[in-house]
Formats: sequence, C-alpha cells, structure tokens
Amino acid sequence: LSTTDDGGDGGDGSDGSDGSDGSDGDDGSDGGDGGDSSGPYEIGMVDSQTGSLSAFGERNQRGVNLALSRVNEVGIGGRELDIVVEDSESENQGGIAAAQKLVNQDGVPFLIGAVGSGVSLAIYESVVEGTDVVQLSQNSTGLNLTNFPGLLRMSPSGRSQSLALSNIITDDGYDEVAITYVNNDYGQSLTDAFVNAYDGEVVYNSPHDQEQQSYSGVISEMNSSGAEAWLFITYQAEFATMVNEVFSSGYEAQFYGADSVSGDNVLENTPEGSMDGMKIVTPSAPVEEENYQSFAEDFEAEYGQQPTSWAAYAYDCVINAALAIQAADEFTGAALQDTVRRVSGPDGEAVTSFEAASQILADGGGPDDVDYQGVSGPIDFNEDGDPVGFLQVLEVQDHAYEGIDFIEG
Amino acid sequence: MSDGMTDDATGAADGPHGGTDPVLSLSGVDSGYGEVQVLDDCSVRLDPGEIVCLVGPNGAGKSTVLKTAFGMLSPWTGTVEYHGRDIGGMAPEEIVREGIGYVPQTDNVFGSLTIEENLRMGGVAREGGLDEVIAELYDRFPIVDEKRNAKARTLSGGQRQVLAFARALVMEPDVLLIDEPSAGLAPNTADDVFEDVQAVNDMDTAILMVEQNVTKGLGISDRGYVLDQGTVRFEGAPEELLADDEVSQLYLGG
Amino acid sequence: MSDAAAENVVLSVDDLQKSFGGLTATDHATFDVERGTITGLIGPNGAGKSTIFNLISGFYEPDGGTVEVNGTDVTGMEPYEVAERGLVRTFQTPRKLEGMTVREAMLVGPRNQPGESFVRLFTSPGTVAESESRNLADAERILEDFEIDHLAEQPATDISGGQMKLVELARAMLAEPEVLLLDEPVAGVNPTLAKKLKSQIRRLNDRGTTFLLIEHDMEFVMDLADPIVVLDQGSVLTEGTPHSVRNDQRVIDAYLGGGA
Amino acid sequence: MSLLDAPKEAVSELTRPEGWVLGVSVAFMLFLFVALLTGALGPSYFLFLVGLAGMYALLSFGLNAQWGYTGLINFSVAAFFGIGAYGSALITASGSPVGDLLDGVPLVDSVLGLPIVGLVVGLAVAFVLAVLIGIPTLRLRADYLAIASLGLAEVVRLVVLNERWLTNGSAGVRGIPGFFQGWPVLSTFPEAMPGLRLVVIPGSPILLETAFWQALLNVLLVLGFVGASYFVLRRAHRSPWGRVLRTIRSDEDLARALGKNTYSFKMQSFVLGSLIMALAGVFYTHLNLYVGPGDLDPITTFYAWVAVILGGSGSNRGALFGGIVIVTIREGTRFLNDVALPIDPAPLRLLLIGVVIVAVMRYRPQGVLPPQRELIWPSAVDGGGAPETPDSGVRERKGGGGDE
Amino acid sequence: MTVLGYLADGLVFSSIIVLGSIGLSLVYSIADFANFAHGDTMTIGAYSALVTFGAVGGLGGAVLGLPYGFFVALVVGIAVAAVVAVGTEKLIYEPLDIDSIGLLITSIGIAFIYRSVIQIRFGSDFTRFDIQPLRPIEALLPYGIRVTLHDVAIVASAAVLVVGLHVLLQYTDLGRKMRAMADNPDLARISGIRTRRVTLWTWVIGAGLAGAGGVFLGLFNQLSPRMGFNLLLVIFAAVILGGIGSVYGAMAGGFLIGMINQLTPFFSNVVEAIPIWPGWLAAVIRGLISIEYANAIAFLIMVVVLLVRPNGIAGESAS
Ligand SMILES: Nc1ncnc2c1ncn2[C@@H]1O[C@H](COP(=O)(O)OP(=O)(O)OP(=O)(O)O)[C@@H](O)[C@H]1O
Ligand SMILES: Nc1ncnc2c1ncn2[C@@H]1O[C@H](COP(=O)(O)OP(=O)(O)OP(=O)(O)O)[C@@H](O)[C@H]1O
Ligand SMILES: [Mg+2]
Ligand SMILES: [Mg+2]
Repeated sequence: LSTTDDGGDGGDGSDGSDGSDGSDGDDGSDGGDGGDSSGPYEIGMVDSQTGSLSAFGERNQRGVNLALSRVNEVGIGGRELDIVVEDSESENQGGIAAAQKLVNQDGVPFLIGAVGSGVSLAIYESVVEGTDVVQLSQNSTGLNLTNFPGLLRMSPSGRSQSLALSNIITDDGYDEVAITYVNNDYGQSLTDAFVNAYDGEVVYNSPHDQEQQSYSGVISEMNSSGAEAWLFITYQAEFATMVNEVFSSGYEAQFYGADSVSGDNVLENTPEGSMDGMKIVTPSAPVEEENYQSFAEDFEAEYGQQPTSWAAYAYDCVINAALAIQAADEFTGAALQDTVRRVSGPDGEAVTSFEAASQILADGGGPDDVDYQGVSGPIDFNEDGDPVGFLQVLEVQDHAYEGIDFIEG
Repeated sequence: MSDGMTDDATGAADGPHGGTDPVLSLSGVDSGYGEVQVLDDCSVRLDPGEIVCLVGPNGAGKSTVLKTAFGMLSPWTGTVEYHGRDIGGMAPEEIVREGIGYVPQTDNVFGSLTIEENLRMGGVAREGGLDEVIAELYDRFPIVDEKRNAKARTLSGGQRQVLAFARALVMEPDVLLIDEPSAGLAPNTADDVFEDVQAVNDMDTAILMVEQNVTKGLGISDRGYVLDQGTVRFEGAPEELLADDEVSQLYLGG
Repeated sequence: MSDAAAENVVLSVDDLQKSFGGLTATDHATFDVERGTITGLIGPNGAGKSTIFNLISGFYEPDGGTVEVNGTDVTGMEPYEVAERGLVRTFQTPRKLEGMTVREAMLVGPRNQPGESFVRLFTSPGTVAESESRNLADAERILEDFEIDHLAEQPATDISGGQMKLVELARAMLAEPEVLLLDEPVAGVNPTLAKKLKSQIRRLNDRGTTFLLIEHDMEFVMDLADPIVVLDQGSVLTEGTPHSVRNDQRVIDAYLGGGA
Repeated sequence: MSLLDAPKEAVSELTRPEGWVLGVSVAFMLFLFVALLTGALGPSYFLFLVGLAGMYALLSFGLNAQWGYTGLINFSVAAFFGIGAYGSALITASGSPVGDLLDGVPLVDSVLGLPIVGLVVGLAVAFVLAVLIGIPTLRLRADYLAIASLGLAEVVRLVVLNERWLTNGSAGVRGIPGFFQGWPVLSTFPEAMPGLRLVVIPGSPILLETAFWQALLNVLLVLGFVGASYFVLRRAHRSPWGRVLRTIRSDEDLARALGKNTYSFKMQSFVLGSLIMALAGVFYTHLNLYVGPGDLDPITTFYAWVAVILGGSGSNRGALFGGIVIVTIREGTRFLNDVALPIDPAPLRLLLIGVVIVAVMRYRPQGVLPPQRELIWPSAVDGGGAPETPDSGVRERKGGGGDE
Repeated sequence: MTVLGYLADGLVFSSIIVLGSIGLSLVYSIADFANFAHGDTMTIGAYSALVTFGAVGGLGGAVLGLPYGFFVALVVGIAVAAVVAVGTEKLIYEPLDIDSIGLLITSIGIAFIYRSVIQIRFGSDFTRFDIQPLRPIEALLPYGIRVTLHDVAIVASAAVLVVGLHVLLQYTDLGRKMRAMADNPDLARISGIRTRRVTLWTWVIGAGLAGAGGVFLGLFNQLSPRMGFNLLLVIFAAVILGGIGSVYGAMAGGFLIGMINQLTPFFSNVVEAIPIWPGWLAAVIRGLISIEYANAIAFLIMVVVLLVRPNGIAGESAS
C-alpha cells in the first residue's frame, strides 16, 4: 500500500484527510515519510495577508519565517519543513476557501490558522471538523474556541485576560469603568467575560467598527460617561487612533487594554506621554526568561524591531508543529493529533528551543520526553485545546512598555 | 429602379465646375459606421459662396456625408479637402478651428446649459469678439433672445433648432454644414431660417445643407445633389432636379 | 358639450393649464377630439403642442383642468394607465432603444401581450407563443409598409434620424390604440415616403383609429386632418376645417407666414 | 439555439468570441480533467470550487436579472446573499438564537431545523425586504435605488452584527446541518459511501472519501439551484416580459407611453433577482456550515458585479461564465503561492486580480459572452412569424435592388 | 460635549469628505462613471506625502503646528495623485471602448492595483506622519470645542482648495466646458472643445483634491493601505446625496455626511432625552440611534433627504 508521492510539486492532493473508514484506514498509506526522505514536510497556514487584519498577518509572518529558519537549520529527521501560506483576506469566505485548498488540495495534515476567532471557527466547522487534520490557531483569543476541543490555539483564551483585567481595575480602586470593544467575535467575547467578572459598574459599554476614520464619537461618549477607568479591547490601529483623539481632545483617564492594543507601532504613532500609566494584560512568556530574550534578539536582528506577541504565537505554532512531526511515526493527521499536545505538554524535559527538543527526539525520546517551552508561554494545551495562559501585565512608562507583573493563568 | 440612373451620377461627380476651386470637396469617399459601409464612392463639392442642398430618402447617407466632411467619421477611401488641403480624419474640434461649422440633425444643443452658455460654448475656439457676435445673434434670433437664461432642455423642438443654428454661427464659419435646419419648424419659422441661411450665405459663407423640405431647400440653393444608398444619383441645378419627373417622383414626393 | 356630442368625443381636453416656473406653456386650453377623426394640432414653435401631449398622456401633471378619454377622467393618471385606456402617443424626438434590434423595438408596441405576465410564461407558454407569432407577423408587415424591413435586425440605435422617426411611428401603430397621438410624425421623413405614410394613417383611420396629429408639414396636415386645432401661446387660437384655418388671418400671422 | 437541441448547428452558429470562449472553456475543462486524473487536483477541493462557482453564478444571475435586464443598479447583493444565508442558518442551526426565541411555540418547533424550511424562510425574508426597498425607490430615478441599496447593505450588515438576540452578533451562527439533513438516503449518503481509491497514474492515487461525497452532494445541490434559475431566467429573458424590461432599461418613458406598468415590471425584476441572490446565500450556508457577519462584506457585491460585467450585461450564459471566471480568478491565483516569488504573494494576488479585470475590460469590453443579438420567444420564430432576414446592413440592401 | 463641540468635529471630518467627494463628482460627470479607484487615489496622495515628508522633514518654521515641510509634502501628494490619475486615464481608460458601467468595473480593477502596489511597497501596517500631535486649543475649551491647530489647518486648507476650485470653475471657461462635455460630448467636440484636454484637467483637479484629502486624512487619523478605500462608501453617499455631477452639490453632500457621521452621539443623546411613546418604539429608536449604527444612520438620513429631493441637494428637479 505504501506509495511514494510528494514528487516535489505542491499539488499532490493524495494525503491528508483520511476518512473515518475506508480502504486505507489510518495506517501509513499516504504519509510522505518513509520512502521519500528528501522532500520537505509540507504543512499549511491560513493567515490574514490582506483585509482588515493584514497587519496581524504581517506580524505572524515574521514569526513564521524566524521559526522556519530555526527548524530548517536543524532539520526534522533530515528533512525540511515547508509551510504553504494561504490568505484568508480576513474573512470567513476567504479563510474557508484557503483552508479547503490546503486540506483538500495540498493535503496538509497540519493546519495553522487563523488570525480572527470567527475565521478560525469557520474553518474548523466547515473544513477541519470530521477529518483528522490538526488545526492550531495562532492568534484567536475568542472565548468560543474553548468549546471546540479539537481546535487548538496558541494564544490563551481571552477569559483569563478578562479576569486579570477586572482584578487589576478593581485593585486600582476603580468601581466604574467605560469599555469600548472592536465589534467582532474577539472584542465581544472578551468584553462579555470582563463584564461578567467585574464587580464594579460598567457605565459605558459600546462596540466600534474596525477601520473607521474617526472614533471621536466613542471617546467623547466615554468621557461623558464619567468613568475614570477606560478599557479598550481593540486592535492597534484603532487604538492608536483613539489615543491620538483622546490626546488632541484633551481628555484624561486611566487606560486599560487587552493584548491587541499593545505594540511598537502604537508607541511610534502616538504622542509621548499620551498613554502613560496605561495597563495592558498580554499573554507572554516571562520576558526576562532566556528563551524569550534570545527570540527577541534574533527578531530584532532580523527585523529591526521588538517582537510582538503575534510574532511569538506564530513562532511557537511552527516550532510546535515541527516537533509534533518529528515525534510522530508518520506524517498523517491522525499521528500528529497524537503528538501535537504531547511535545509541548508538561511531561518531559523542559526545553526552550527547537534544537534542544529535536535533539531529545533524535536521541530516541518519545513525545512525552520533551516539554517545549514557547516564547509566548509554556503552551501545555489543556483538554479544550487552550494553552496555559501566562499573562504579563505591562504598564506604559515614559512611553514604553514595562512588565510590572506576571500572572499564571 | 436605381440601376438606370447610376450613370448620370458618376458623370456629375467629377471635374471642376466652372473653373473655381471648391472650398470643400469629398471625392470618391467610402465611409460608414464600424463595419457597416454607408457611403460608396461618394463625391460632393462645395464652391465658394454656394448653397448646396443634399436630398434623398431616409438612410441614404446624407447625414453621413456631413459627418465625414466634419471629421466625425474618417473616410475609408477617398479624400476630404478643404481649400485644397486634405482634412480627412482630422478631429472635429480642430476642424472647427479651420473655419467649418456644423449643425447636427439631433442632439444639437447642450440641454443642461442655458441658452447663453450654449452660445458661449459655440465660441470656445474664437479668438475674441465673442460678446459682440452673441449680441448680434440675439438681435437676429429673437426666439433665442427671449430665453437667454433658460436651460436649453426646456426649449420646444423648434426653438432648439434655431439655437443650434445660432450656436454654429458664433464661430462665423467659412463653411457651414447644416443637417435638416427646417425639421420640426413652423412654416413661418422655417421661412425665417431659410432666410437666415441665405443671409449667412450672403456674408460669404458657403453652405452645405441636408433638407427634406425639398421645395424650400432646393429653392434657396445654387445646386443640389440627390443621394441614394450612399452614392450620388443626380446632381444639378435645383430647377433641373425639380423638373425631372423621375427624380421628383422617387425622391421629392412630387 | 351636449350629451349627444359627448358620445362621439373620444378625447376631451378641458381648460388645461400648465406652467413651468414663470412660463405658461398651456393656458386654459380646451378642445375635443371626435371619434374617427384625424384632428390636426398646429401652432408656432413653442406654442405648447408637445406639452399638451405630455399632459394628455400623463407625463406631466396639469396645474388645472381635466383630460377625459372616452368619458373617463384620466387627469393625473400614470402614463401606462392612460395607455391602458386606449391612448398611445409618440415622441417628437424619437426614443432610441439600446441593445435591441429594430424588430425587437417594434415588438414592444403591442399592448397587453400575454407574454408580459411573468407567471403566464410558465403556465401557458402556448398562448404566449401564439401571440408572439402574430405580433411578429404584424411587425414584419408594418416594417415593410414603412420601407424599413431591411433594418429589422439592425441595432435600433444604429439607424438614421428619419428612420428612427419611422420606427417610432410604426411601433405606436402596432399598439393598435383607439386614439393615437402623433408628434410630428414626418419631420425629417423623405417627402416620397411621407406620402405613403399618409395613406397608412388614412387606412388605420378608416379602420377606426382616431388620430391627434401635430405636424408642421402643411401639405401633410391639410391633406389629412379635419378638423384642425390651432394653438398659440398655450391656448386655442381657432379651430375648424383646413380651409377655414388656412385662410384665417390670425393663423397666417402667427404661424403660416407669407410663404404658405 | 440550445446546444442540446442541435449541437451541430449550435456550434456553427457561434460568433467568433463565443467560439473562442467555448474553445478556451473546453481546453480548461480538459486541463482540469487531466489534473484530476493524475491526482494533481484534489477531487474534493475541485468540487468545492465547483460549488463556489455555482454560488457566484447564482449571485450574478440575480444581479443580471436586475441590472442586465432592467438596468436596476443594486449595490446590496451582499445583503440579499446574507439574508438568504442567515435566514436559512437561523432556522436550521442547532445554536441558533431563533430556536430559543421560538422555543415552545408548538407548530414552529417541529419544523425548525429543517433545511427546506430554512430555504423557504431565507427566500421569504429576501422577498419582503426586496419589496420594502422597491416600494419607495423604484418609482424614482435609477441612481436612487443604487444609493438606497448601498444603505440597505450597510443597515443589514449592522443589524446582523449588533442584534445579538436574533443573530448571535459577531459570533456568527454555527452548528448548521448539511442541506440534505433529514432527507431519506441523502442525509447519510456521504458516510455510507465507501472510501474509494482509484489509481490512474501509478503513485498518485485519487482518494474519494466522505469529504468527497459530501462535496459531491453540495455540487448536486448547487447544480440544481443553478439549473432551475437558468431555466426560469432564460425563458423570461426571451419573452415579451423580458423585452419590456429591456425597454425600461433603455428608455423608461417609452415603455410607459406604450402602456407598460414600469413600476410593476421593475419590482418583479428586482424581486426575482433578489430571490436568486438569497438562494446563493442558502447554498452558501449549507456549503460552509457557518455564517458570520463577515459574510455580508460588500466585497461580495463587488464580485457579483465583476462577474456580470465580465460575462456581458444582460446575458445569462455570460453570468454563468462570469461566476466561473470569478472563482478562477479568486482561487486560481492561490496557486501563485506554489511559484517562488521575491515579493509577498498576497498583495500580488490582489494585483493580479486587478490586472485581470482591467485586461478583460480592455480586450473584451462587451463582456466575454454578450447577450444574443436578438431575443424573441423561440417557438414563435419557429412558428413562422419571423422570416429569415439576412444579416441586414446597407450593403445587403444594395445588392437587393430597389426598395419599392 | 456640547453641540458646538460636535459641530466642530463634524466640520473637520467634513472637510476631508468634501475634498474626496468633489473629485469623485467631477470625474463622475465628465468621464461618466463612478470611479471606485477614487479612494485609493487618496491613499496614493497620502503615501506620497509620507515619503516626501520623510525626506524633507521639518523644513524651516511652522504654521498652525505644521512644519513647512508638511505643506511641501501636501503639494507633492496632490501632484502625485494627479499624475497617477492622468497616467491611468491615458494608459487605461482612454483606449477603452466601453460604457460607464464597464468603466466602473475597470476602476475596481484599478483600485486593486493601486492598493496592492502600496501594500507591496509599504506593508499593511498603519503609520503616521512624523508630526507631534497637539493638545486642543485652550481658548475654545470653555465652549466645549476640542479641536487642535492641526484640525484648523485641515479645515483652512480644505477651504482654500475649495475656494480655489470655485474661482477656477467660475472665472474660467473650464467649468462651463466641463458641463458642456458632461452634457453632450459629441456636441462639445463639434463646438470646438478639446475634450481630451478637458478630461485630463478633470482628472488633475479631481485626483489632486483626492490626494489632498488623503494627506489630511493621514494627518487627521493615520495612514494605511486601506485608508481611502474605507472612506469610499461615505464619499459615494456624499456625492449622490449632493446630486451626481454637481460640484457644489458634492460639497454640500460631503459636508452633510461628514456632519451626520460625527453627530450621531449627539442624536442619541437627543433621543434619550425626548419622550417617545409607545415604549417599544422608544426602545427601537434608542436601539437604532446609537453609535453602532452611525454609518447606517448616515445612509438613512441620506435616503430621507433623497425622498424629498430625488435628484440630490443640488440636482435639478425631475421633469
Ligand atoms: N450610428 C450608426 N451606426 C450604424 N449605422 C448607422 C448609424 N447611423 C446611421 N446608420 C445607417 O447609415 C445609413 C445612412 O444614415 P444617414 O444618417 O447618413 O442617413 P440620412 O440620409 O441622413 O437619413 P435621414 O434623412 O433619415 O436622416 C442608414 O442606413 C443608417 O441605418
Ligand atoms: N420641461 C419644461 N420646462 C420648462 N419649460 C418647458 C418645458 N417643456 C416645455 N417648456 C416650454 O413650454 C413651451 C411650449 O413647449 P412645447 O414643447 O409644448 O412646444 P411645441 O408647441 O411642441 O413646439 P414645437 O413645435 O417647436 O415642438 C416652450 O416655450 C418651452 O420652452
Ligand atoms: Mg440624416
Ligand atoms: Mg413639440
């Protein structure tokens, strides 16, 4: 039964989604391993290369490239890793079409994707569910994903962020808060969770659309709500606009934010001092840890800027996938389903780089003998497919982010 | 029916007439729209100071002759000459500057512009003296004067025709091509227009005119052409054409 | 008007008024069109003839006065409602139908085609086909009568000015209305052909169609129409037989001029 | 003229562009076929693309019935598409808020969840909305509908996004069954079919498994929708009904003068088009099994317009073709990825789509398959009404001698 | 925030919309199609200015909180947008032989091309001009008006451009020629109007203003490859509201739409305050007049305006 395919071209369409039954069952019939030891392992990624979340896609891409070079320096059992990236256009339709191509055409057994929570779920429901392809979302923090154990994600659920935020705001002594959130699955679910957890009064709670030219209406309403604590659950571009508008309108408030409002580009594009004192909760490995430091160094060397958590998530996705492939007996969805959690799970020796982890596997170690510690956190997927959240609390001081606290999910 | 007459037609078309050089001449022109040929070896000549009238059935190609002379269509073969210079295929906006004016059969005013603006647009290619000319035209066409500031769209069919005529005169052209100036005009107004045509002609403007009001049209003309199916079938003095039984029966409604 | 006369009146225009801004285009115009006549409507340019057509056919809403067709008040009705009551008009400037051949443009003419009901296309395709064949034959015949049958497959926009007028007229005739309002049907039409159209109009008239006819071609109108209504500055100047109108000094002054 | 009736004549009757399109299409089909056989093209993926093409074809059918026939400018294709999709999804999905809202209502309870009910509801909502939009706007100038529909699209999108009690808001609706859920045989067909393994080219087997059979069902469904719509549209287009619409498109006043109730005709055309768009939405729901507010993005409207214009306004075949072209452009450009390029492939793909659109407009401005020259009820022509008129034109007439 | 405050915000935003809508309207009437690449033309203007500003930087002194270099960048932004548009006209639109809807579709293709080129060159992330944002003008704060000098600069520059255009159209023949051409291009040529030249000028003016709008948009908010495209729908609404093809209508429409967009919070305060009966209606209205529906409200108001004036604010009444 064993066949050789993967003849170098991307479009072999032979492996991938094994049916639940059928002639080839779940043995290694169509795996690309075995006979062909020279061709690269091909996995897929759905990213927001264009559309409203394309800025995130770009950040992801940097992490992916860095990770790929790390992996391919070492190799996976002598073979390279290749990622076919398809564009979701930041929309469900595009995302599903992209995933269709990757899964049913390119036949990838492992799919990284997508950015937006809505798109990730749409892909899962319409393409991945019912097959044994592994889907690992790089950026989705929407709470709903927790209900789909088969859908893994690298970024922790927003719930822990929301809890953390509500605690911080309460601890800072504010019993009134004004919230604005980006009107999508991400914004809405995080906000819902926050409102549930927060004991004080939410005096203003309103969504805003992405990519508007002005949010002065929103911030003036926040201002008139009377709350002194303002919580922003939105993306960088939108947040930067809001900060500028707050600044040039002369409003004053204590800002809080969820992960997506932080980033170098926000700092660069907002006036000095306009956010000082703001507190942001973001999932991250402890920045002082050695593996993050080396990641950040490499990243700076390559791209001339600080990494963002989106780059870190994408980086970890790739490393985790590579380890799963190396640990698996064969290159099939079923086999990868088995190893993907275990190589970064709590059992085994904690290692912080692909090289080290790969070494253990090469030395005959099983998937449970490694515990890859990611640059975005310890990973350790739970039964819902969510990683263990490690949260960093950042405070803006002198127009720069400083870690002031570290919370274990 | 037409076969018998073609012979006369070709004979009439060539050779200068009386020795003067024509101001405008089409010789052996084929022309048409897209792939569809309309004019077939068509030759028409306009001498200085003349009024020439083109008559013929609907769809004969009369308007096409004017459009080809004015650069709206390029001749496929043959030449269009103005004072002996080939102007075939020159753009209309340039031909205006050469001194030829054109009044189209339909769509001949700017509906959304006022009468005044219509006249001003008629003079965009003028070097100067615009206001004087326009004042003169107002004098000559009271109908137009009355409605200076009305949008041309609101004019009645006949009023529009007058405005279109006046618009072409703003340039004080050397040659004027007019497509059915009397169509839709009341008898008295039509008479006025024919008088105006003559008046313009008296000021040394040669006129090539298409008319269906053959009696009046030919009545003021120096020469006439009968066009059918894109070819000149007859050419001659108006009296001759009107007198010819065959011509008058087939084309002039006699 | 008396009741007896009313029986015979197919179109009645009563005290119609319409102004545009400061300009009064129709000024208390009143006249009747009797069944079976070819009534001429003449008058100087800008007298308001086309405006009256627009008022009658429902394209303009009158400022005052009424229009009755066969005794029904149609004032303020939609044009299609007026047409449904048997009155069809042509336009002075011919309407071009883009993306259609001349034949198709003709086939729009007939009124109440069964195939114009979406449902019947599927419930009774037979009836649709039948009426369509009939209309096709009619259209073909009338195109021949008008000497434009060779244009049948020509795009309806790619024909000469005069040909457009012919299509416009032929199409309106295909509608077979009770009253046909023609706005300068032979302006720009070759005299020889115009003569033939005259007999077409007469023939239709013999078969019962009433005409209201605007035309500046005196030969045409005087030959064909009786009575003739003369309009000037929006109101009726006089009304009568061609002979009486022609010799009316006011008409000569306002309209005909010395040459006629 | 149909290919089925008389293939030979039909081929010989084709104009040059038609022949060209036919040639290219056949070549493309062959290419796909070979790709499928050799395993270079995954069969499930191929069927997915066919489904998408069918969906776009439906959208462009709908728009064509509005713009191509009647000249109605509708910028809310995405809204009607979304209404079809949401209507069907909210009725059938397990996680639908509508299910909770209507919980306990006796009769309704028993039909909720049936895709066929979803279909009916989706179409019904689209119908109502089309009529509501049509009433104020269709009496007025053409641009008016354009702007109102632009507004409508935005309003519908925002309502879907914000009214969580009804639509689940930004979370979207999930838990949607396949269209054939609950049907005898078909509902379990994909699972029941054995996984097949065909080897045409040694070493590149073709695997036909559950996903494939599922996709096959979807394709059958969309083919059914497309076929039915095409049948209706074709008949309507060549009928006197369609002729009135074309008259309205070119000169509404003329149609009115000839006694046509143009308002009613415009309404019919608008509603018909909207229903077909909603049908596309219904299909989409059961194809992707998930709908979210993002599916109402105006980009769908763009693509429908591009499909109609590329295909040729007013042409049903063109609309069908346009739908296929859109999928080829949108999804085919993904294969750019397989070629190594120095620049970021994603914007490049956008660039390529732009270039293709411009190129088609440049070289085939009237669309690839413009409508047939003349549209007359077919059996009436056969019935002997229309004589065989030659290809007209002045030239012809010359040969023909006198007119009298 | 006071009504004055909202109005001031509206004025700033309107200025940008007005610049965009004038150009769109001009091209609409002359070239006879709805140009979907207009938004991306704004983006081109903005990014050209960004590059220029990066090069010349804070040249010399400053007016209204803006270095001279910014005005240089503004001019370059205008020029580049105009040049690109003229190039596109010459290269793409002019040789085309299609109707207006075909041109519309072509312009969608053009829009994709513009946008992708910008994204390839600049990436998809947002950025800003390197100009320190300002605090609101103190003197106006007591009135509840919170605008900065930059906002004033935007409004003033837009006003200068609009007045300039007005003068150009009113005191030269160009405006009349444009209208003549829009009315009947064939007759325009017959009358001796060099229509190609008029078309090119139209593109220069339309795209130039769009470029300026893009630069101000960048200053007002931020730059991203989708910035102009995101504004396009609003601009279209403004143009149609104003009456298609009317420059002054476009100004009025742009002004109104910009205002409405910024006034939504104010409207929602108003409906909160006034009693509405019955209760369910109040709930519905209050639900709808909220910031989530800001865009929808703008459209609805537009539809209502059009119901009253079917041809737009400045359009001529229907016959
Ligand atoms: N735009 C066009 N495209 C194609 N064919 C045309 C076009 N305009 C006119 N024709 C055809 O060319 C022929 C000559 O048209 P032309 O307008 O020159 O006739 P004409 O002699 O002026 O007739 P009329 O007296 O009716 O105005 C006609 O057969 C007509 O069908
Ligand atoms: N829509 C309109 N708006 C303003 N004025 C109009 C309008 N339509 C017609 N008029 C004016 O009303 C008057 C009558 O016009 P109408 O078209 O009825 O004249 P007519 O008798 O048909 O003339 P003609 O014989 O020249 O066609 C004219 O002065 C015209 O300018
Ligand atoms: Mg002519
Ligand atoms: Mg008239």
